[in-house]
Amino acid sequence: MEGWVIAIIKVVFIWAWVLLIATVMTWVERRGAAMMQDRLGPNRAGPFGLFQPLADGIKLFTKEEVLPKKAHKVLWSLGPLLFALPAFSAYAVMPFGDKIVLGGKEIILQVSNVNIGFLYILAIGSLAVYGIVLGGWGSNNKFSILGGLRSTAQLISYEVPLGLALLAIVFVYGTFSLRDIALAQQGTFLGFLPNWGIFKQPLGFILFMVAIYAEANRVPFDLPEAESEIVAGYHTEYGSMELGLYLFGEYVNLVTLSSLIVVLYFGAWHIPYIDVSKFLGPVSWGIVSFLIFYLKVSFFLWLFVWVRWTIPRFRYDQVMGLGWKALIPLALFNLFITALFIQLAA
Amino acid sequence: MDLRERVEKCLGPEGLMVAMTECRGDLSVEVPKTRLLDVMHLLKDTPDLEFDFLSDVLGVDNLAFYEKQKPKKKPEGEDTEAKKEKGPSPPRFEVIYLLLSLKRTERLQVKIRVAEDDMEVDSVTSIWKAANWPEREAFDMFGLRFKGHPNLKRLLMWDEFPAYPLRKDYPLEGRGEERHLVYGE
Amino acid sequence: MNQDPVSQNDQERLGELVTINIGPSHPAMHGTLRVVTVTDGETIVKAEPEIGYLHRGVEKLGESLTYHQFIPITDRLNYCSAITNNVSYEMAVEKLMGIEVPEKAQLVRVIMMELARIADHEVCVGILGVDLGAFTPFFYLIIQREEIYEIFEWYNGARLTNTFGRIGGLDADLPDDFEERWRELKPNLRKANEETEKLLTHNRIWMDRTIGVSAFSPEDALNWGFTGPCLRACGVKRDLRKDETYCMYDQFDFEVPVGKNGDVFDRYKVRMIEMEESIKIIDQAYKLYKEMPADAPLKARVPKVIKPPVGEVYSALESPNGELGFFVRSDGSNKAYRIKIRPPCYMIYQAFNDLVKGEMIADLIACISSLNVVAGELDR
Amino acid sequence: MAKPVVKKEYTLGERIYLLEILKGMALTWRHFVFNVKASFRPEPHTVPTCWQYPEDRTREISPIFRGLHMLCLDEKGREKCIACGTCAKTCPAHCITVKKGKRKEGEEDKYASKMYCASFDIDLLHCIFCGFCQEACPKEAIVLGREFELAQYTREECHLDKQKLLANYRKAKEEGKLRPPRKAVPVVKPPPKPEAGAPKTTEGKAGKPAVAGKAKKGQVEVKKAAEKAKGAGKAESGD
Repeated sequence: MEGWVIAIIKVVFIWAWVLLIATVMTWVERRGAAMMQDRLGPNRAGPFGLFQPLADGIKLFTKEEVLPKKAHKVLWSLGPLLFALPAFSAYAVMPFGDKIVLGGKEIILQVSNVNIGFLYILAIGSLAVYGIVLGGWGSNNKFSILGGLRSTAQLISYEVPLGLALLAIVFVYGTFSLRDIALAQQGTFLGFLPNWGIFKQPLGFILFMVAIYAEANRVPFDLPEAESEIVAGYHTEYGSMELGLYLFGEYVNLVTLSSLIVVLYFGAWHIPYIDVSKFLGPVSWGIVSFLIFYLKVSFFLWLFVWVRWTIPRFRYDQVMGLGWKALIPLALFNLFITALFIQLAA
Repeated sequence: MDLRERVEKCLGPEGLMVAMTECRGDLSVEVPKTRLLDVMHLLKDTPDLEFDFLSDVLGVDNLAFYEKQKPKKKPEGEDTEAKKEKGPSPPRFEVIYLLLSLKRTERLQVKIRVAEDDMEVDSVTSIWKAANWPEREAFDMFGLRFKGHPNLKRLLMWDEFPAYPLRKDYPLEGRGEERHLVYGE
Repeated sequence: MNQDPVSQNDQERLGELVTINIGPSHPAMHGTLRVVTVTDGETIVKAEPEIGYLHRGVEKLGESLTYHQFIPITDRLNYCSAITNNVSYEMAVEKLMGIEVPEKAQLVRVIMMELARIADHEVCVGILGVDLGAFTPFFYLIIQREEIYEIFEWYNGARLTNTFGRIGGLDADLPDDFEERWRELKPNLRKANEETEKLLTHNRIWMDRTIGVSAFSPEDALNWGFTGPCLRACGVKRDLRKDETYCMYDQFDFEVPVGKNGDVFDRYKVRMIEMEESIKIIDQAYKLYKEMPADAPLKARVPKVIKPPVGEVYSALESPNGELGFFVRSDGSNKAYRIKIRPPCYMIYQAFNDLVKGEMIADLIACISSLNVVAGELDR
Repeated sequence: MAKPVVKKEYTLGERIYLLEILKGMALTWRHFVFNVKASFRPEPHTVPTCWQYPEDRTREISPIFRGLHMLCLDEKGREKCIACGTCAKTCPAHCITVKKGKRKEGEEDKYASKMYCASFDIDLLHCIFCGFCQEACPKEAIVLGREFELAQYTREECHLDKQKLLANYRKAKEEGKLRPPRKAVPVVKPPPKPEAGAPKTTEGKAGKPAVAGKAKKGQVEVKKAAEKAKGAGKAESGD
């Protein structure tokens, strides 16, 4: 019984937390972009425009829902849901801190520590493509279907290098459990480097980064919604909260993927060279580990914004070319090297 | 040899020149409508001239011009003289081709006159693709028909537009054609 | 345009080809352009531009307005560089009347036109970036354009629709603070251009997106009536400022950049270099201007009511987009008998099908931005 | 029809995407830091390029800005306009209508000259703000002011009548935003006085066939010689 309550509390808490980050991200995105572009950005709603996401949300909720005349009703409404749901569900296996001791009970800061966390994330992450392609198809709009098709091709192509890069990580840590991987990154590696995934898998890290940019449909891989080419891609016809779900799902996706990077490559809640947990009590360490984790996550979130406002976007065939001709061979090479090293070390 | 003489030398012997005028250094040569393509080929290929670049094609409606040119005023252009030669009903329209020789950076206006009852003009799109839209526009605005044009549709006005707006008898305010547009499927 | 309607229709019926209507309201269609594209997947089989959505009958208007009254209308042609339009029209009427514009006025015209050219190129390059997904350079450039507009505003009170100059000369001298403003602006302009280059030129994504896209051969370009940066990008060194010099352009020392492939990258690069050259021209022109006495005339003696003699002239100048010509015919009254505008992008845009055939949809967008098609000028 | 492209050689730095992307990111980062710092500067003008417009009205509008029209009064508070109708004639958009009125006895303190405008209407919805009216006005009576917030809710509000025009003037005067007097542009001197004061510019050159030597007295303001020039124009159009 108690376990249930704790699980539900954890779910609600992390759900609200991710929502909050995603909300703030919309603000960060716009203000950050503005600051890079010598502008001010939204600064009217609340201090520094911090309530802007709230205002946007209210606007989206109160807007009229328009169903295009010849749209496929079921698929049309299914699209945004299928897009937003996987983004949230992927967080179920994501560790977001070490552990906290409350009332003598040790609580792991992770909704559920399944030992196939890895596969779960890959599986759920791939589901998001359904939302996009169904939305694009259901809209009965040529731009939407183009966006949907682009997205499908892109997501499927980039699943491969993503999976291969992850596979190398699995080789290194020998586990599918995200929490175990996170815990394994404590201490140092080769005596002087922090024992982080990035130092064990530098090439894998780059491949992984590129692949998740493509997975998240972010610049330079934002072809599915390239507004100057195909208007808004798969969500051209959407309005109201259905559009909101798409936009929001994207940011939740960003949070998920950033968390994944941190867990896999950036030592989760560990600080290099120092074992902070030794200086802190069990409660405060739980909180601190949580904060450290999200500090790292926020850096990667910021990186998404930063990259987006710096570079142009690829063309469709170039994305495919990069994926199949560069990333997949590199990922295979990386896998090979990793396996070789492991074999040699063993 | 200045341009005037060269053009005369090129077109004169073949009887391809009806008149030649000059206004502020802009040479303009009038040629018979029926042999427009010959003239253009000549102008383009004669080594002395090499008018290889078509700047623009435009139509002019002379309706109001003829009405206005009262004989008491001494006209300076040959426009009216040409008209007198042709008798009482001069051709209403003109098509003017603005040519340019890239090598010599010389410009020449080639002019043909088109009567209202015979609006067919040879298209020069076979020589210069640049004439594509300008000719379409002349068709759109004046109703000049260009023979051999690959896609002679209205360009600026909508396809069902009933009139030719740049003609002088078309009112500036329009005739309210847009009211008859039918929207929808 | 494309001459195989039968086979295409068949294919379309079979569902192999898709017709996509891009525009007239589409994020990348500047103003109100419309391209009806037939695509095979993402590859363009045919792209037929439809124009006329911004047709305002400027030429017809010109026949009902006096010569001076038409100047503000020319502002509305290429609204990115209204001053060039004004000057082009004024030069046509001046040629028709045989007026010689005082040198100092010509210098002011050069300065203003080059500023307008920079503004125009900045918009073009910026928009090209935006259409290819790089937003940030657009802002760096547009901020500098704003400063240029500031100069325009202090010159004669308007930012966009300048109504610059009058037939026979100018309506105002350069403002006193021009020198100061220009001195401030110049390094900023250069910096903005430099930053744009830094963000784009050597970025492989940008290079992949632009190099070889909608390349055009010089022969084709000339046959289609290309002028301006788009022609120079094809490798034809032709600039009316050099070839048919006007407004004392022969006295300035500047380079005419040419490209090789006539692709989007070359057009972008040509525009970037031209901005730099324009800065040089302005410097030189201002130096000459400074050497003129303060009370040197800025306007030729022009009758209040302009009634050119019967005749017709064509006068063209190098606008930011290419050869912008005005054909003016006078019947001796105070209104033009016929005004025909030769907008540069009109000629360039008609070759659009040839430019983008076989490329992808994303390239179509890049191409249309790099041609700098301005709807106001195109549809008149 | 695209011709084969001259292949551009990519350098190694260009070929691996990351180097240039990192350079670009460094650039945007510099802008970011600069602007974040700048946005903490004291109000009202924080980031250099952004004006918080409705609150921050410190941006200087050019004194010769072509904004909302006004009808000027002279220094004695009398209306300058003489209802000559030149502005209405010059207007390319035909948005001005002027009706004449004749000054009666005892109205000398109201109107500067014998004729005055009984009504003066400007349709702002037609106006294109070219400034030709103020340029044509012989008395500098109609002037485009610095007011640029012209949005209204109804069409009627966009119609300026004489009272509104005068009110605009009074408001501008109160705020000290009157337009400075026009500076006449120096015109080429007539040929009869060959290169008198004008130094080595070429403006005195002969060879202006259209502009025959109708002398305006020295350096006249264009508008003041309106009538004369009109006559001249008529005469010239003969050739």
